[in-house]
Order: sequence, then C-alpha cells, then structure tokens
Amino acid sequence: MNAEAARGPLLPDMNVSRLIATTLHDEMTADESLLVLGEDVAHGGGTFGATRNLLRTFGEQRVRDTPISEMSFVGMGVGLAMSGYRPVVEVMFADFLGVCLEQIVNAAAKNRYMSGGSVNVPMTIRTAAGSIGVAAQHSQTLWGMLAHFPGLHVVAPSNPYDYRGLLSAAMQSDDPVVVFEHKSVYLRKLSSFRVGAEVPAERYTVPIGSAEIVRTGGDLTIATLSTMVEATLDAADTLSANGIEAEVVDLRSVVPLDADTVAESVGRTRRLLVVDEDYRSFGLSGELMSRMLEAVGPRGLDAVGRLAVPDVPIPAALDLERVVIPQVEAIVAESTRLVEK
Amino acid sequence: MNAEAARGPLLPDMNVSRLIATTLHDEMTADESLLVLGEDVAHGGGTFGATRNLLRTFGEQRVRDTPISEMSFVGMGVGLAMSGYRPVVEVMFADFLGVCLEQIVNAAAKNRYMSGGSVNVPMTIRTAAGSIGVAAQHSQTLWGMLAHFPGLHVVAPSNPYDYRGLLSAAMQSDDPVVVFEHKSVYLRKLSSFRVGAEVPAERYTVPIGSAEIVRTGGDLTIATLSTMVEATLDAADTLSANGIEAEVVDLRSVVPLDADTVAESVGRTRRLLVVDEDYRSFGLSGELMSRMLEAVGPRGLDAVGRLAVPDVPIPAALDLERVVIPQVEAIVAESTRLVEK
Amino acid sequence: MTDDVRLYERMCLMRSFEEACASGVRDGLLRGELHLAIGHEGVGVALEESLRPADYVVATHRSHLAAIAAGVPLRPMLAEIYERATGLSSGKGGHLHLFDPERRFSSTGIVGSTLPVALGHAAAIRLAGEDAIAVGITGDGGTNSGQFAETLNMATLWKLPLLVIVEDNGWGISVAASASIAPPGIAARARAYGLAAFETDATDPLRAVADAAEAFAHVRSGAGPALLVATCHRFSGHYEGDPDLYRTTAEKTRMRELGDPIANLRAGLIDGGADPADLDERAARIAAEIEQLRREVLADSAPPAADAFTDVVASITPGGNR
Amino acid sequence: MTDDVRLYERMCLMRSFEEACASGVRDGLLRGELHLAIGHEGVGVALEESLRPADYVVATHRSHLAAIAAGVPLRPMLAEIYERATGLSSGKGGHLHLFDPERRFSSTGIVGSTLPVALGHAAAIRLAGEDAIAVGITGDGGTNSGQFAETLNMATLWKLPLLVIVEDNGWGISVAASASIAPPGIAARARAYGLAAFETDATDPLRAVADAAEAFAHVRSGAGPALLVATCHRFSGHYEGDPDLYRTTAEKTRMRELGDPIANLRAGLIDGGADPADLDERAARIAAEIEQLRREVLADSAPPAADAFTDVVASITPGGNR
Ligand SMILES: Cc1ncc(C[n+]2csc(CCOP(=O)(O)OP(=O)(O)O)c2C)c(N)n1
Ligand SMILES: Cc1ncc(C[n+]2csc(CCOP(=O)(O)OP(=O)(O)O)c2C)c(N)n1
Ligand SMILES: [Mg+2]
Ligand SMILES: [Mg+2]
Repeated sequence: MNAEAARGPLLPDMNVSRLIATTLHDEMTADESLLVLGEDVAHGGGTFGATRNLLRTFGEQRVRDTPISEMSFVGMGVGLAMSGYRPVVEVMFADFLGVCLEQIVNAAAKNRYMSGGSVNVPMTIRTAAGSIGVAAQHSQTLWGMLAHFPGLHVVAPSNPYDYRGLLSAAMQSDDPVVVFEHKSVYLRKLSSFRVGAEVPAERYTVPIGSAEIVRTGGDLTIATLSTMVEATLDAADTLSANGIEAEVVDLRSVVPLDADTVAESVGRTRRLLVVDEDYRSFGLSGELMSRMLEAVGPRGLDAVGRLAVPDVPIPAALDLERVVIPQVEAIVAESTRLVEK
Repeated sequence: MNAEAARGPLLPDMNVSRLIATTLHDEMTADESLLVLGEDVAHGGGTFGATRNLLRTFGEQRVRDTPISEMSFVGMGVGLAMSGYRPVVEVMFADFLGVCLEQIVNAAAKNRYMSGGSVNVPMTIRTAAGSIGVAAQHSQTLWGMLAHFPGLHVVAPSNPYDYRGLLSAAMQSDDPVVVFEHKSVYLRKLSSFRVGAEVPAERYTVPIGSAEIVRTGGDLTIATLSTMVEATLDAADTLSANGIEAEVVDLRSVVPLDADTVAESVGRTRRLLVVDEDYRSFGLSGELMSRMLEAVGPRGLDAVGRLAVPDVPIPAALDLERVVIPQVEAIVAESTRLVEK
Repeated sequence: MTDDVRLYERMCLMRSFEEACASGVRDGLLRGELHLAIGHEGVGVALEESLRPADYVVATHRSHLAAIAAGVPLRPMLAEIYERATGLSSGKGGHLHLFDPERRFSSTGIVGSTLPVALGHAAAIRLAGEDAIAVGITGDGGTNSGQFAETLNMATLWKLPLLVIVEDNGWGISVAASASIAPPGIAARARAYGLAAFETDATDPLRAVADAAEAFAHVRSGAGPALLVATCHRFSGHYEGDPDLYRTTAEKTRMRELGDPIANLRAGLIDGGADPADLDERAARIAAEIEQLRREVLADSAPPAADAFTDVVASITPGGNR
Repeated sequence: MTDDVRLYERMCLMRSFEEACASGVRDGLLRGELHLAIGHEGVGVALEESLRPADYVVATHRSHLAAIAAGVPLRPMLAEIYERATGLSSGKGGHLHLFDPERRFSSTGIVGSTLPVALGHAAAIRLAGEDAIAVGITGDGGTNSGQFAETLNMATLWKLPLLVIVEDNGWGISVAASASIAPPGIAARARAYGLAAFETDATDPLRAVADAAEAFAHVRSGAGPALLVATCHRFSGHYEGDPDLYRTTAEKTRMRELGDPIANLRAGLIDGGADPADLDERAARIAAEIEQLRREVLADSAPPAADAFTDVVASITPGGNR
C-alpha cells in the first residue's frame, strides 16, 4: 500500500461502481488530456454506473457516448492517444473483445514498437469480466487471451483499494492498459470487502506489475486475482481451521506478471495452486505454473495444481455455472490435495 | 501414418500450395456440402495459390471471392455450417483474426454448447501464419490465442503428409477447426521436406488431436509444431553429433493437445524443451509445460525450458526477426543447457 | 374469429410470454440481463404472418417474439429461459441464446452478429435451391455495427434471399438513435448498399403486417435482398431491472398511451364493432394459459451438474478434447 | 518553373521513390509483400497540394506516396523501407508500418484500420481547437470493411474534421471492385452516412488536385466530414512479385497507355508548349537523386540485434515487462 495516501482521509463507504466513477473523476480533474468514451458512458452513466456524473462535470467533448461500433471507437482511442490525449475506452463486456481485437492488438499494442519508440499509445481500456449468470457470451474474463499479445498491460483488481489505485495507474501510464473489472463488484459496498476496504480520498496509484501477498502461510501458495481472491481467502479460513496455512498472493496484474513475488512465496512453501476465473488452458494458470517451473525449477516444487474454468463455455443454468467457476469448496479440496501430496 | 493410404500410389512432387489445392479439390469432390470462401480464393486462386483451379472445377457457388469483410464472411460461414454445409473459410493471414474473432469464438465455437448439442458448426478456417519478413502485423502465429477458447479445434501441420491429412480431417470434422498453414511452406516442394514428403494420392486423414514422435532419443524431449519441427530436427542432428539424443514430438494439433504422447516421452527423458513460433507468454509453451507438470509431477522432471517469440512484436529487419524467431542454434544451445542441468 | 382478432390474440400471447419471463426476474429465479420485447409485438406478428417453415431466422438479444413467430414451441423455450433441463438447450444457453434448428431459428447475444449468420443461411438456401428466405434481425443500435454494412454489401453482391429486419425502438440501451445513427439513417444505408428499403410503423400492427408482407414478397420474388425498418417502442427498460432513467416519465407515458400495438389494434377492433369484453376475455384466457405453462416449467428440474461438460464439441478424440 | 511542372516533378519523384523500393525486391534486399503505388501519383500530388503541416494522415499498406505528401523526409523513410537502423523506426516497422509523429503521419498494414485512427485524430483536433483536419486513407477494397461504415457514422454524428480518401484503383488484390462493392457504390455509401462525397479521376492530376482541394476545403470550413473517391490505376501487381494474372494483358496495356498520371500531365504540358526534353531531363535528374539516396541508404547498417527487445512499452516496471 501507498503509505502516504493511506495516512490521509478516506473515502466514505460507497459501492465500487461509484468508486470507479470517483477515480475517473479525480484523474480527469488532474489531467485535462483524459477522456472517456464508450457505449452508455455519458447520458446513461455507464451500464454498471461506473461513469456516473462524468458527463455533467466534464461535458460531451470529454465524455462521449458512442454507437455500437467497438472496433472503430477503440481505433478512435488509438488515434486520440497518438495525438496527445489519454482516452479511457469502455468495452462494456470482456466478451466483446472479439469485435475490437484488431485495434487493440495490432494498433494500440504494437504502434510503439513498430514506430521504433517514437509513438506512445497511452490508452486505458476498461471492461467488465466474469460470471454473474449471463451465460457463454457475457461471462468470460479473457485476460489470458489479451495477455498473450506483447505491448499491452493487463490488470484485474480484487479489492477497492486496488480498483482505485490500478485504474489511476492505468490512466497515468504511457502504455495501453486493459483494466478488467469484475461484474460482481460494481454494486458491492467498499465496506463489504475483506481486503482493501479503506480507500484514501487522495489520488494514489498501485504499481502495475506488482502482486501483493494478502495472507501469509507456510503450507502452500495460492496465486489468484480479481474476485477469486476473496473466494481464496474464504477457502484459506477453512483450510486454516483444518490445520493448513495458505499463503494467498493477489496477482493484481496479469501483464506484467509479478512472478518474483509468487516465486519467493513458492520458494518457501514449495506448493502452488493457481485459481483463475478464465479458461484453464492456454491462459494465466498455465503461464504462472510454467514461470514457477522456470523460477524455482522442478526440484523447488513439491506439488502444483490449478483451478479454472474447465475449458467449456460458461453455461446459463446456475447449477452448471457453479460447476465451472471455481468455488470456495473446490479451492479447499484442491489445496488439501496438494498439501497431502 | 495411415498404413492403408500409405501403400497406395503417391502424389507427384509439387509445392505445398498445390498440395493444399489438391486436398481441397479431393474433399470437395467427395462431399458436395463443402464450399470455399474468402478473399482472392476464386479468380486469384488464393494469395498463396492454395485454392488454384477450384473455381474452374466447382463454380462460383462453391468457390467464392469475398469482399474484405472478414467478420461477416466468417459469420456467413457459421450460417452456412448451421444450414448443413461445410464451409472452408480462408482468413488470409492469422494476424487478421483480430478483425473476425467474435464470429469465431462467440458463434462458431460456442453455438454447439449454447444449443445443448442441437447445432453443429462444421467449419474449417484456413489461415497463414508465421514469419517470412513481413513484420509485426503479418507474421504472427496466434494459435495459442485461439486455443484458449473452448469449442474450437486448432491444428498446425509441419509436413506434407500432415498438411493433407489434417486438412482433410478438418473438412470432415463436425466441429470448427482452425488450420494454421505456415507461410514458408507454400512454395516448397514436397520432396524438400525431411519428414512426410511422400503423400498418398488417395484421400486419408490424420487424426486431430494426435501428436507424432518424429525422432526418437533418450536425453530430452523437444515438443514443437509447424515449421519449427524441421528446425528442431536440424538441431537434433547437431545435438546428436555432440552426443545428445533428442526425442522430437511434432504436436500437430494445439487443441486437442496430445499431452499423453508428450508425457510418455518426458516420462522417459525427464527433460522437456518446448519450441514454439508463437509469443512465449500465455500460450502453447506455458500450457504444455504445465500439462507435463500435471502429468508427471515435479518429481518426474529434471529440466524444463521453452523457446518462443520473446514477448515482443515481430520486427521488420531480418537481423531482428532472427533474434526473436527460434533458430536452430538456439534450439541446440537450449537443449544442451537442459541436458547439462 | 376474424383475422385481426387472431393477430390481437397472437400479440397478447407474445406479451403474456414476456411477462411470464419478467416475473422470473421479480421472483429472483432468473439472473443476468433479461431483454424483453414488450411493445414490439407489432413486429412480432408482422414477422409471424409472413414467415414460412422453411425460412431461417436469426434473432438478437431481444429474441423471444421472433422465436414465437418462427414457431419455436413455447414450453421448451420458456424452460430454456428458466434454465431448466427441459429447455431447448437443456438450460445451457439461457434466455440470450435460443436455438431451435428444427424451426431454423437461432439467436446471439452479440449486437450485429446476427446478420452475417443470416447471410450464411441465405447462401445455403441459394445453394440448396430452396424456396425460402433468411431473416436477420437487428435493433436500431445494431445498424452501427460494421457487420451490418458488411453483410448488406455481400447480400446485394450475390443477390441473396436475405431480409434484414430492424426493430427500431429508438434506443440502444441509454443512447437515443438520434445520438448514434447519423442522418439520413437506416433506410438510406440499405439503399446505399443496394438493398430495397421498406419502412413501417409497428405500433400499428395491421400496417406492419402489410408492409412486412411486401418486404418478404420482394425477397421471395428473387429480386434481391431487402431491409425493413419497423419502428416500435420498448416499454420496459433495456433489461428487466434497468432503472431506465435516460427516458423521461412523460416520454414513457406517451409511448405507452400512443404506441402500444395491442391497445392500438384493440381500439381499431372495437371501432370496427368488436366487443371489448370479448377481447379482454381472450387476453385473459391467453394470459392464464401462459401462466399455466410457467407453472409447469417451474416444476421442471435444473440440468444435472455433469451436463456442464457435455456438448462442447461433436468429435470424440482419443485423449479428450483439449 | 510553372506550378504544373512542379506537380510533374513531384509525381516523378514519387514514382522514382517507388522504383527505388521495387529494386530492393529485385535485388533480394527486401522481403515480405511490398506494395507500391506506381500509377497512383495523381492521388499523391492531390494530397500533397492540399495537406498542411498540422494535418494528420493515416495511410494504408500502400503508404509511400501519402508519406511523401505529408512531408515525411525521404531518407529515413527509404531507410525504414530497407529496414536500416537509420530508418524512421530503426528498421523495426518496415515498409508496411511507416510512422513519423513529427509530420503527424502513420500507417497500418490492416485494411480498414486506418479510418478509426484518423477519426481519433479528428477528435483530437476538435478537442485541441486546432486549425487542421485528419485524413484517413483507404483503398476501394477497404470500403467493404466494417470499420469504414462505423467510422463514417461517427464522423458525421460528431461533425469531425475528417476527410476520407479512397484510392480507388479498381482492385483489391485479385478481386475487381465490381465484384466486391455492391452498387450504387462508394460515394453513395458516404452520403448514406451523412458525409459530403467528392469524386475525381486521378489519372488526370490537375483535375485531382482541384477536386481534392475542394474536398479539403469542405472539411476545413467546418461543414463536416467528407469523402473523396479518387480513381487511378495500380500499374504494378498488388505487391512486388505478384504475377498479376487476374488482369488481362490488354487491360494492363490500356491502363498504362491511357491512365498514367505522369504521362498525361506530360502530354498536357507539351501541348501547352513545354519542351519534352526539358521534362525528361527533370525526370532523369530526380531519378538520379533518388538513386543516390538509395545508395546512401544501402550503406546504412541494419539495426543491432539488441534492438529487437526495446520499445515494446514505455513504462519501466520493477520485474520486467511481462
Ligand atoms: C458487440 C456488442 N456490443 C455491445 C453489446 C451490449 N448491448 C446489448 S444490447 C445493446 C443495445 C442494442 O441496441 P439495439 O440494437 O437498438 O437493440 P434493442 O436493445 O434496442 O432491442 C447493447 C449495447 C452487445 N451485446 N454486443
Ligand atoms: C483486414 C485485412 N484483410 C486482408 C488484408 C490483406 N490485404 C492487404 S491489401 C488487400 C487489398 C486491399 O485492397 P484496396 O483496399 O483496394 O487497396 P489496394 O491494395 O488496391 O491499394 C488485402 C486484401 C489485410 N491487410 N487486412
Ligand atoms: Mg433499439
Ligand atoms: Mg484497390
């Protein structure tokens, strides 16, 4: 945590969507080059309420409702960013990355490299990820997919303190940063969070690319992110009651992936469980397991496992959704299995 | 190899683009529901010549030049597939997956699941991947990106026998299959390949989801695919001269990933190197290393490594391209390092 | 029963069906964003009157009326919306993803993505030499998606039997069409891509039925693709639970007073001599039937957990499917 | 020197530049698909005459003439095309990706993707209150991309200072525009999205210069976005090395005979009393200068291997950038 900011006054209790709106507001006040654009961000205040009142404060030129033309308004963001502005573009659901991937990965992500460093693309993409009962086309996280492309930073906060700090960091970054917000948090009160519920009123940043150990423990390391951090902390309580102490690492960033922090922990516990709400294969969980293999070597590991969406689309029915999204009980069971190995 | 077909007459020597055209032709002759559509596939015979003469043989209704509207002609393929046809859609370069991802991952890949199995999407997507000096927006492989999405099969052949066999399998599959062809092979003669240069004239299939051991050796397992198989075989020769015997596994399919074959090999060699022409992070190499961790456990491994594009866009200059695309010398060096570990 | 009374009944059924869905949200039985087409019934019957069994329909996130129009049986449809094992997709698709291959009906939750799929159906019809057309539906907001333009172009190029229906309720969530669609507008776009453009006011269902029939006839005749813009109102929020603060109360009152296709037809029927009590009784009977259906569906069980893992792919591969 | 002779010289320079690139392919020094705009010089000068330093330009895969028109210095541009350390991007971008932020010039190899980026520049101009416009270029084939339609719509909605220039050479690789663009065509599309549409024949460079000036003036006046369709011919194959079998020899001969903007202007100048020998001498001098430039560039070194790893992101993060 940023000790400086943490000493100052705190924000009153509010829900996370308002926290995001507040953060957007504060950064936009501090830097006139910041803009917000996307579907329903202006007059509607955001589908999830995360851009409420920005239009009133900053006007149409800086807070812009767009047509349903994701590819082109993301590309417009690229043009704005290359002209000295700092657009914050909202792609309503992460599942819609498929309609705008080109401008993200071939323009935003590569223009700096292709220009030999002469062009920056300081652009934030906010998108809502995760399951809240909206089935296969509106429940994906997909951070593992975007993380595959060099040139992007990818973050997925888990708690209020990080939502504010990482969003501010993204908006101040000179690089394209994709911020994955989890749909389940928008209507939650800050005070309902186990970790990071106290949020400084002053602006601060959480460094992109740094994980945080949110619970210490010597028996195994559980690395996770976004909403799964709370599920994991709940699981850790149960494990603790069973005599197993889990160290829980909140990755916070997918790219850069703070493998050092995880490796340091795994170096001590020799056991790693990755808990991810993205598809299991070809994503974050495999990457992190491999990074650990590379960092501590096979001899540094006693047991490794992962829990993630088991490579099926997200089903609609609640009973099925619960089978494919990692749950507290599964985290407990898998952790126990790894420790007993 | 399919012993049956292998006993019959062989195709004359030709280049791989003609081999692909021949395969398309033979399957289209056998099954009238097969169609080809994409940019330049009809009158131009394919940018890389891989659809030459199909228009003449099958006519406009079955071989269709499309406007530069990838998203919608891929979506059109989905509609055709849902109506009982078997479209083979060409997306000219894998780099253009960003302009049509939505229809691939939210429709083609998920319609079966979302319909409770009542709808199939038997569709083949052919796309050209890999580096031949065309820089950041025309050199990517991206199989690791697509592999992340459940519901798709993903293959990337390395040799003529598999180009024909896997393409036929894709065209006969009831699922969407993405076939990654490597740009460097189109103009190569069948006879120039180290492996699989003999191609049966009769139709046959190579099973999707099965890897092949193309060289046996006891000191380490190198798993790779596409054009990197030949580079790896070349490296294996050098290694052998140095007293190191590499077992080389041609993965052939990315999804389903034939982890069993690799695990069986690694179970013997205890050492794994993954060589991949895709970006290193969040892709195939990490996934395969993790699968091996899961299959044989950390105690089953002595050393693990990977060579892939080091998470930078592909640079234009040849000298730089050679730095980021795995080369024979690097494979030799990394293999040696792993064996000495 | 006159034909117009039949239309009235069909619209009542459509509305009752949507209300049966809405109550699932109120009762906490349905999660996610449920999009209802209450107010769109004029488009629903216009579609239903002109559709034939061999036609394909690809519908949007607001798909229920189109599904009814296409002949999708109500029970498995409602069961799918309620995510039951007895649903069209055994509860795996949910309300955003209705599929009924037998009725050549499908839908998608992604705006704009309906049209290319419908184009593919139109191409299939041509290839198979069938006497049918493909109908691709979009909202007004969806006409700003690149897929709209791309699809229209190809439909004209290849003169495919595609009818694009734009359910123009004037809003894409909170953004008014006037703020998202540059003039001269949707019909002009269709013409610029070479389609025949038809327009109708679907708050007047009889007019909508007639105008749609013309558009269908154009496409069936082989004259090439067409587009029909059908204006209507969305009475509910964008989804059930949407506070809908972007529209003024006055506006919402006005649209209900003037723009209700069912009330409008009812008034016309009464002007023509129909007995109001009879009409209301018909509506009540239909509502009761749908309520009965809903009860049945609620008694159906959820899909078994193991179902989560099936139907991902059709092929069986030796080592599993990943 | 009259103004028209100056235009003639500029076109000669553009062509010589492209030939200097072509020779790199012939000599095996350039890999990949090099797209040249030989035959497009009428568009090149039309752009050059109207562009001002504060204007933004986003160009396509066939970008060299646009870059020259935007004032990008030739030496680093040619060096980039030859992938040298002295290039605009130190050899990392290559011929498909020319960037010169000082001249507000960029390009992309992805068809259609130029236009949204140009739209963003236009929005930036508005925000900054600059006296400038943004120019987004596409080929005729690119007008079938969804991004074309999406961008045009937003440009009109927000009345942004965007000029879309369509270099209409009648082909997208092997597909004729007539087989990919449904009638009524590109200008009609622009109008349907509310843009002012201009058309010109860029095989007649004087006419193209004048027509482009009008289109630029429209946008500069604040009257809203516009689109200019400039017809021309692509003399080379789609890329250097393209066998170009989809066009008949007769067709290719005819276009060279009638549709060469340089030859056409030369003929006009001679008609107006210019000395052919003088004109040829000017062309030869320019060709020699460009050849000299090429020699210099060839002497430049390739970028050092370590460069492959730099410039991926701007931020420095504690544990590296992945
Ligand atoms: C590509 C895409 N972008 C955004 C959304 C989110 N979304 C769902 S419905 C909708 C509005 C659609 O408006 P319109 O097409 O007019 O249909 P209506 O809801 O009015 O029936 C939006 C933006 C989506 N589903 N897909
Ligand atoms: C999205 C995308 N699809 C396909 C291509 C391959 N491609 C490069 S240029 C080209 C033809 C473009 O035609 P046009 O826009 O008319 O430009 P021209 O080449 O004639 O100048 C194609 C299909 C691409 N670069 N990007
Ligand atoms: Mg609408
Ligand atoms: Mg062209």
